[in-house]
Amino acid sequence: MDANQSGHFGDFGGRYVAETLMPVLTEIDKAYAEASNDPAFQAEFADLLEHYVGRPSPLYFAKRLTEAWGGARIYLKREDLNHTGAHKINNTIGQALLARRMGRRKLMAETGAGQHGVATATAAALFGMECKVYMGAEDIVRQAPNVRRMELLGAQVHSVESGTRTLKDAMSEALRAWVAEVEDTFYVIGSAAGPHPYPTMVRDFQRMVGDESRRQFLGISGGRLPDVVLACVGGGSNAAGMFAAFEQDTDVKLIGVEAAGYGISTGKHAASIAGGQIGILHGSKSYVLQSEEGQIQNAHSVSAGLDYPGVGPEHAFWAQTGRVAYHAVTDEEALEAFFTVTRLEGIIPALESAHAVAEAQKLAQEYGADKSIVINLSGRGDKDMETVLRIMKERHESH
Amino acid sequence: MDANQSGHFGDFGGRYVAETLMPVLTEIDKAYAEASNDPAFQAEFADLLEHYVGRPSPLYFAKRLTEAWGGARIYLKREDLNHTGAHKINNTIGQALLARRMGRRKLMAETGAGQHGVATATAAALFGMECKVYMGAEDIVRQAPNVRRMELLGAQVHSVESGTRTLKDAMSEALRAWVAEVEDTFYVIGSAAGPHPYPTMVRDFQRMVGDESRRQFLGISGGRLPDVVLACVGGGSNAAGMFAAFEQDTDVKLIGVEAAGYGISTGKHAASIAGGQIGILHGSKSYVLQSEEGQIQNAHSVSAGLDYPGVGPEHAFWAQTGRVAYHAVTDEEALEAFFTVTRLEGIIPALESAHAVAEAQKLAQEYGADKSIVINLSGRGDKDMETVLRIMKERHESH
Amino acid sequence: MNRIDAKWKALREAGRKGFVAFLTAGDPDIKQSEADIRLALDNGVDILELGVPFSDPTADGPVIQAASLRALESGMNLEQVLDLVRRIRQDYDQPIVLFGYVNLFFRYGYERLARDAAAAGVDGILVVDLPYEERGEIAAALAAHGLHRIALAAPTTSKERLGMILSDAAGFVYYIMVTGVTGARQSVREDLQERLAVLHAVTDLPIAVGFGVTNGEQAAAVAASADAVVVGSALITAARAGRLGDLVQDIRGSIDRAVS
Amino acid sequence: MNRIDAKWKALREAGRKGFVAFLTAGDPDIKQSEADIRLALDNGVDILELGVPFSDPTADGPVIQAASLRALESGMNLEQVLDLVRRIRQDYDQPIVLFGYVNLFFRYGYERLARDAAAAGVDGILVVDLPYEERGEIAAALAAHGLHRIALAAPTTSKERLGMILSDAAGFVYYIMVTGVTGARQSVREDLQERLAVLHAVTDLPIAVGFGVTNGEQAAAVAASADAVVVGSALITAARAGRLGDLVQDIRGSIDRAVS
Ligand SMILES: Cc1ncc(COP(=O)(O)O)c(C=O)c1O
Ligand SMILES: Cc1ncc(COP(=O)(O)O)c(C=O)c1O
Repeated sequence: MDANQSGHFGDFGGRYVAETLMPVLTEIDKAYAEASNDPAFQAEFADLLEHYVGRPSPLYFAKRLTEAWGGARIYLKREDLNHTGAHKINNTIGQALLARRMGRRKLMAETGAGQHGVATATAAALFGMECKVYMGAEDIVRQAPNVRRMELLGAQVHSVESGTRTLKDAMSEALRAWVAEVEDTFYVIGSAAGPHPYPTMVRDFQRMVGDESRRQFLGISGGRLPDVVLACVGGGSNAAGMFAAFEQDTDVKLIGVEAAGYGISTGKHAASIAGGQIGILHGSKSYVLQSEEGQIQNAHSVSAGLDYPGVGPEHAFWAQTGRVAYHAVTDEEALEAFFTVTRLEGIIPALESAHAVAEAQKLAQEYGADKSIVINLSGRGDKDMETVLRIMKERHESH
Repeated sequence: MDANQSGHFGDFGGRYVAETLMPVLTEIDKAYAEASNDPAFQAEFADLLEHYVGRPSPLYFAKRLTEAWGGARIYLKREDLNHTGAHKINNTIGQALLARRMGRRKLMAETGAGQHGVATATAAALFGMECKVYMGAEDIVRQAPNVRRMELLGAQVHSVESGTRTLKDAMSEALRAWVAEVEDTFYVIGSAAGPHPYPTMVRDFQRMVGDESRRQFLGISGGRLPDVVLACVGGGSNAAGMFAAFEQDTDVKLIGVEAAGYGISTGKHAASIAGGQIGILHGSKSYVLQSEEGQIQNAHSVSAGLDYPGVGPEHAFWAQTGRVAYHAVTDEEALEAFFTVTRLEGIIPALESAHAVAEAQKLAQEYGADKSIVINLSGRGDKDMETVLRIMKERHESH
Repeated sequence: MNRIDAKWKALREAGRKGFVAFLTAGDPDIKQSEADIRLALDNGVDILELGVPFSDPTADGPVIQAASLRALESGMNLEQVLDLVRRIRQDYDQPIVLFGYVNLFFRYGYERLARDAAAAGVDGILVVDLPYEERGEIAAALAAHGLHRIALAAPTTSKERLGMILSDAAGFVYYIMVTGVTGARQSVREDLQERLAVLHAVTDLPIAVGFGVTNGEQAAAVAASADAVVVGSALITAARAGRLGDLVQDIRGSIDRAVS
Repeated sequence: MNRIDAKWKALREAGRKGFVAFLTAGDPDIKQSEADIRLALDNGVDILELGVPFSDPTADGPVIQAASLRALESGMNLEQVLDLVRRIRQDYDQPIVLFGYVNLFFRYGYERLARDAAAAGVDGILVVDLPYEERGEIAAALAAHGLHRIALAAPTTSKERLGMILSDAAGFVYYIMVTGVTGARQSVREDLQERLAVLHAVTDLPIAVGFGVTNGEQAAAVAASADAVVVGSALITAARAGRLGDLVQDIRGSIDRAVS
């Protein structure tokens, strides 16, 4: 469903920001509404998606995963093949086009895994704009190759030393910085989170992921829809783009997969819906990891892109209405899935995407071979190789 | 043109290998001829190219490069968007399918930049085969991320310590190893080099690059062909795939770009056609960097994938007949082009591909805005970031 | 009459400009925080803005971020902030405004908050990340308990928008002088007077100006056109350096001299 | 009569099996290399296979790779190999076969090579990477100067193919006992006799068997079914360790005992 005019999805969403930012949010809202209805804007976006990003990305039948799991047919939506290696670029191209339309020549962004930072730096280079990226100091270490990529692309990467030094703090710092530069800078938010109109806009700029998958699956299956569609949920952009296209197909089961870290019961996780409560973070009301008193808690996930204590408001709404089921997968399970996809399919998945794969593996056996599961492979795992190898080495040494 | 039955392109090509390998080459030749004519084989190949590799790759109009160079319209064939990040995967999928058809369950490969090694390891994972990759010890350092990728994909990487410890020695070592395991192992050669039928087979398995580009350009331009088509030439596979499709279009100027390293006159380069002589290396007759007496000389290029003292025999033939012009570009120029594409288009190109870009830049101004140049962007440069940053740092320190 | 309104009336009658002091409750710990507050109120502060420490203060610069962190680490929470207000209220009658982020108030419950805050002696609440459009969340509860909802206005706020957001504001308007987070700045913006003229054209409420005021000199410059000067980060820095009393006196004096 | 043919005739008449020694020309330098060759020829070697050092010996294992490298580093080239042959030829009449990679011969020029080699006293040439299909390159030139083109046969070569590739071979057939590069192996393949029977069925040429023979024991095993035993890497290793004479004698003795 669409957010109402004030940006609410049922009880969730909204614009919880300081007054300084309200005018720009209103301006973006208006500009985005106009752009959405402007065929020239849509045509330029579509052209870049096709020729620059490389869309449509394939829907790939994963024969060996299917055989290995011995149940439902497994399909992978190959967002890993996009330019810069993840779904994030879809959205940054969209927002950069909007920024240009609004006369802004500077972009800024927060980033966790670095994928959104790279995607924003890329869009900035493509449009000849300046770019600043805020990234937690911890993530700068975890995702070193992406930092180098951003720098080569000409972006300034600001190391954020506050709080947990991960995505949450990067986003807080980005909001602070935006307040100071709001007049000439467009803040490119990387997930379906943040104040209205971002959750709507980001979902829309990711919606082709679901639209393509739906069309591709109908084509492959001779007119049937998949039985289950799975996507990992950090802030929720890849999942929102996927789910939006299937929302009305009530026979299609939609499953969002959060990061359970060391396990929900340990408190060290990043599953805001499965393990959080309603609250307000970074401009919108949704599920948030927080103390009883409302202090935001640290998230934990092996995957930097999911390591965030909030989730986009539309997911909160979908969770509340039951349209989407939200499950959570541990670090351990995700790592296992990372190796499974790599070894069986020759595709190194992002650790974020590996969460969705791990959940699919659990489901596959419950379903017969006449059922089909579509997994959004939101990105490639090149950025995660250091992390995975470090963990493997640590395990090896502790044995 | 096609090689004759004994695998010669005019004076070049052939099968200069020890007797032990002749039977398998004959077997491959026969199996490949059958597969080429088998619609089921071609259909499976096409299906994997579409759904697994992500083909067709886009032909992208590079607006900002075009503007910056102020001449011909520049188009980039986006092989960087392929699964695993370069054109190499096209060929390894083709050869792995052939290996499976021939009943071989083990693959082996040589690799320089690591792209071919990754692509072979990927195909091996996809088909559930074993995989060994021979890689020069020097290249293992230069292209560390690709080594990690191969290992994650389950391949064994053998460090080659002999000679220059780069691609040439990796290929020599691979040939030695193949002799010992020829009965159950298929040697996946990564370029349009080696003994017949490899140069032909690899070219054919890369030909879709040119076919797609041709079709895409005709579509964009309303029926015209590009004026110039450029590709970098290491062993020559991406260039052969590109040129084969345009060979008969005699109005289209074809330019192969070799690596001039520190400059042809310094002797430290990898431009076999521009700076070598006819000779026989790794199973075929072609241009080779060698001493007067025929000892193979060390190549030098900043780009590991071009750092090879030979070139595929069909290129030698094209050079001799004049159908293709071969130019050479220095390390310095390629690095410059690397930054240009990164900063202006938000695309980090492989250092190999950057050679083709550098040559295009020289040409662009000679041509008016009514002319078009297609550059094969054979791969992405993530693998090269360490190298580029190291060089930048060294320069910085020496100032 | 709400203590805030009474204070403005008194200031107006005395021909004086107001001094609003921001301090983070519980920084660096509850005891010292209470002592700092008393010191400030004893030295001429007109209105106390008491920051409720939050883990993710997205509108605050480094000084207040650090203060929040210290306060949280010393165990501060909203209930204790209200206890602190209760103790202060026994000895002082300056208006007290709670300044905080919406999530803490949301989790506490708006109705419960309004009731407990009013009972403790709070006079108004400024929710930094609850703009006009979202005020429905909390407005009724505050009004029911006689608390003013203090509105923020920024340099980015258009005249049209000012009209809207101030239409149901009460107590005073907090004008953010800079586009940026809280924290010390080098100088006072030059067009302040024009900006305030626009504000005065749409509202009769007194206008307090803050974000960036560091010392007496700047305070005087602001006081020349505003109804009150808000000082925050600079006071916190001074407090931690043991110079709070001096700075409060300096600013108080400067403000008073500016209008005499 | 070509010295090679004469040698086989003599061996046959004496009821003996041949000993073919491979040494890399110029390893570790020209002087020592010549001394090694003389030592080998003095101690019962029947045919000398002289390796022309090449930068990229793709059919050779580590020992011969290293020998080639040492030879190249000492400045060896094809002209000097021929000089070396010329000097040896003054004192010895054992057949000498040049063993090398095609690029060196190609660059030298096939006609020039055949002429110079014949003049220096070479009797045959084995081009390791010039299979039957490419023999046209060099065959006529060698024939014109009375040099034998020695053919290789491998375990992977089918009977049918053997017929083809041996149809115009001369001198002898070099049967590669292992699928693999040159170098020492642990044992002699068990089915050698059967393999050689296939060869004998298609050719009347004598068969020399090599690749992997390390010591007298293995040489004897090979000599039991082959016409001659080729030893290479093991001799080079022994030469560099100062044990060349001993190993040559050991192998010679073993071969002779195997057939007596
Ligand atoms: C590959 C990939 N997938 C998923 C995510 C999670 O973000 P979202 O939930 O917005 O899709 C990220 C974030 O960086 C990512 O890089
Ligand atoms: C991206 C890329 N381009 C080009 C090459 C050169 O190979 P070829 O000349 O066979 O296309 C390589 C080799 O590794 C490569 O990785």
